[in-house]
Amino acid sequence: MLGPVRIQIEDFSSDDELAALRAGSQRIGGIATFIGCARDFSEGREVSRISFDAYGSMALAEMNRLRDEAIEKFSLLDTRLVHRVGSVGAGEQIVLIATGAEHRAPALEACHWLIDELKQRVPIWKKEITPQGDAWVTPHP
Amino acid sequence: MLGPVRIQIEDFSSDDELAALRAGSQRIGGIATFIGCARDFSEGREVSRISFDAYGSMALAEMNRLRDEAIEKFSLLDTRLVHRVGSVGAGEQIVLIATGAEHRAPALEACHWLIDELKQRVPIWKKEITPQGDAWVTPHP
Amino acid sequence: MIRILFFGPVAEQVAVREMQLEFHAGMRLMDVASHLQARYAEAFRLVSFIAVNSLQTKDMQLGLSDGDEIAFMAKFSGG
Amino acid sequence: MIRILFFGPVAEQVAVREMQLEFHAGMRLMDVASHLQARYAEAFRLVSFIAVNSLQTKDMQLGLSDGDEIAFMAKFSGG
Repeated sequence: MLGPVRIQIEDFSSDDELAALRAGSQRIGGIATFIGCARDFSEGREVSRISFDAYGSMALAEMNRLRDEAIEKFSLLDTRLVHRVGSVGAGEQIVLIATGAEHRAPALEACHWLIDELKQRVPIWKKEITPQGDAWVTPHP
Repeated sequence: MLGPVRIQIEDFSSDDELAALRAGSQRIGGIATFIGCARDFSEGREVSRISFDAYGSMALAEMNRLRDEAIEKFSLLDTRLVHRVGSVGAGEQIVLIATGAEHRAPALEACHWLIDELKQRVPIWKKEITPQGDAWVTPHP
Repeated sequence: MIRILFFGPVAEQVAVREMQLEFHAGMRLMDVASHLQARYAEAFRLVSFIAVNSLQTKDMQLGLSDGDEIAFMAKFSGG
Repeated sequence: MIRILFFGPVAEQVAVREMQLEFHAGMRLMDVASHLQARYAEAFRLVSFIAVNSLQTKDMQLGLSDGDEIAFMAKFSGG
């Protein structure tokens, strides 16, 4: 069984992540997921691939802290966070957040909170590969 | 390819629904899903199964209206709604909402809005099967 | 004919999912509702919503047409 | 030894992902930062966050220990 917090090169399966989440508890009434995908277009430029670099040990530690905080803050039954690194083609999946709670509102709110916090706090950087050249992405404030 | 709005007896696969959603557009940057599951416990009673009855034609029409409204209201690139009927065991999946948008906030907000509206507007009724007997669920206001 | 539909908890009380009533000119939704309510008082205590031809309505004065389909429904509890 | 790490856009500018600096007693974070900033001015214009042993810090007076790992990082853009 794959762990609940992972950084990996390979793609992931929502069905596998949801099965792992549901295996933990039959009290789960609502599961929310967020999946970030590589768009083929960004700020007016065509994007063919996105390449990710991570400070792996710190990123994993921060994702585990996020998991603990979310479980506490939203009374989740469980949550899973998976982020890919390496090269991801346009249209492919980048990141998955899955949250399970007794009721729907905390699951959905926790999912939103987690992806917002992940973008702020987890040391991962993306570079867009375009036909006009490559460029590291500078996040908007 | 399965349609984007369905009422069915069989279980569904998140991977299949997400693949169908992503096949529609490589502009999708964020996908949110909500999955409602049958809890094994409800208001102090053990629940072994949940049985669903639907006014099929009206429920489908209403789910299609919800889809159109959500696409318009949240500028979604696509959205899918699947609800099971018949008998669903504890821990099993009941309903799936999946929303795809250019950015994460509208996808997540649309997903939350859709499941709230579905519960209000779609003519489906659930009966909890417990060791102490069966009972139709009366929704809280 | 007017086709009457029941689902879920209402169907369980009425003990039937579907029935037909003879249509007559000038028939309104309230005529059908009060006729059925008198016969199935217990079931109608559960009714919160009415749909005519799959569209919800609260207009009890609504004029009916031959072939209309009317559903008397309890509060929804799907999802 | 102090281990220095660079990632993403900063690593691309420095043209190296990792380097080592000799540790000396009383060494503080600002000593390392200003030493590197002088050599890699271009890269350090991108630096927004510093982590010592995987924990973010803004305390430039922080005393270092032999074996510490310091990352000079651009704004995160994952997710």
